[in-house]
Amino acid sequence: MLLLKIPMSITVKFFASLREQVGYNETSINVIKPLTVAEVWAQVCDNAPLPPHILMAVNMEYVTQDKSVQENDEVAFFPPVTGG
Amino acid sequence: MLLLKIPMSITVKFFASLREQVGYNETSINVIKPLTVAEVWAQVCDNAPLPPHILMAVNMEYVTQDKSVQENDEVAFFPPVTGG
Amino acid sequence: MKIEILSEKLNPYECLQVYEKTLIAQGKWGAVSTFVGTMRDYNEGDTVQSMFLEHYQGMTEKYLYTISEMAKQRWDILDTLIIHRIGEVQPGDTIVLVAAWAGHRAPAFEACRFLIEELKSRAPFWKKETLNNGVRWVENCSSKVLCN
Amino acid sequence: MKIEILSEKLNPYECLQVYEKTLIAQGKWGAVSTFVGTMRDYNEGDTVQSMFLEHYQGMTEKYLYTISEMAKQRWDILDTLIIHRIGEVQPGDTIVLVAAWAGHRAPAFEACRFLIEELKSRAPFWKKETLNNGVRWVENCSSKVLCN
Repeated sequence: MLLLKIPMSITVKFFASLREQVGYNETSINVIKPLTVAEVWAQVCDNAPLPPHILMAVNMEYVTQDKSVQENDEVAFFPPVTGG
Repeated sequence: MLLLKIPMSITVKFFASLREQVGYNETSINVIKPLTVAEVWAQVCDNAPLPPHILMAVNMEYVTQDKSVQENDEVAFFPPVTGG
Repeated sequence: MKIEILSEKLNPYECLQVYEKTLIAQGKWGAVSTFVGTMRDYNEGDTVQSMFLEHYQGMTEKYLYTISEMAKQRWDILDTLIIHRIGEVQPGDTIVLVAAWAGHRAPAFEACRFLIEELKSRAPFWKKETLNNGVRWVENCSSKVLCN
Repeated sequence: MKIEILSEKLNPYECLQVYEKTLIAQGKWGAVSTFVGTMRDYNEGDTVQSMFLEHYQGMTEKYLYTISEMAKQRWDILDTLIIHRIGEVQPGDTIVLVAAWAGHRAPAFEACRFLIEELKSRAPFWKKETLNNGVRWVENCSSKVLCN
């Protein structure tokens, strides 16, 4: 039996020094199977390793790199925060 | 040989509920020998015992009841403080 | 460093604005911790209509200077401010304002907390409350606990 | 409870005055602990001319609401306020204001300290400093210590 795979759209955001390193603040990717946050990073950043202190969020909640990402999710990567 | 005893003047102050109980806020006593703070209390208050939680100061510094009082000292008695 | 005993209404936020302008260390502090104590309209289960604040003039100022100096010696702070009301106060009125300026937040918080704790436990102020059915002197719970 | 992200100059003491007037619990609180974070003109030994504050719109507000709710659950407090600057700031400018209102001083102090510690460690804001000879992103010392 043939499975028709409908691609899922995922938004990926970068902030602060990471945004400057990546060169843009937002992109969108289409994937045909669920990915973890680490796999989203790898796909967007040409398989570069995850920077050591990087923080990750899915739909504006902190997550770890093994969190799985769903259709229409917003994934964000950013350096340690320095507010206040 | 006869010693001429010159009386020392001591100011005694009361505050808050203690002032109301004693009935006045300030008095002056003359004594011919050095007294402790407890003895000042006894002399001014007709030998009544020191109330249990009373605070004492000499020249605006906290002291204990065995502190000795000198000429022109200001002795104060007051209840536990309730500022702030 | 400033210590003030005030017999008029105290607006803590105006006092802070005015005092900050006089600080010479503009741009040097990164953290200010402040505490404002306000008169509640209730105490120990009773409605309080108003309150009278008595103090020991001279000793109060001396004691507040002493604890301000202690705070400056103990923590890396730039300045402190203490203002305390005396006389008749109404519910909602500010009773006390304490502030500590520092380069960083930890010494600011700790010095501010130290000042209000020392003020509450030892500065010679006394509160007399007017209730619906009479007056009473406020008692210091902690002194009861410590001494009984 | 109020959370605000502000791109204009922030006067913390005016904000406190205005906000206190809106509190329904007039006469009910006895204690307010506030913290004001201000931009210093130096950092890590260098003179700082100005600073740019970036944030993650949406996530920042969500996170600040979460910690405000946590504070209300953990301490006996009446209300909280957090205002944080974004955009271009100059030395002496207020970066953050945090306040907690309570019946008594201990929960007010503890909730205020909790809010600023949580904000500093997890709220998605980033500072970029303009020095005399270039720009640099501020690094979080505690994350270096924790992660290295």
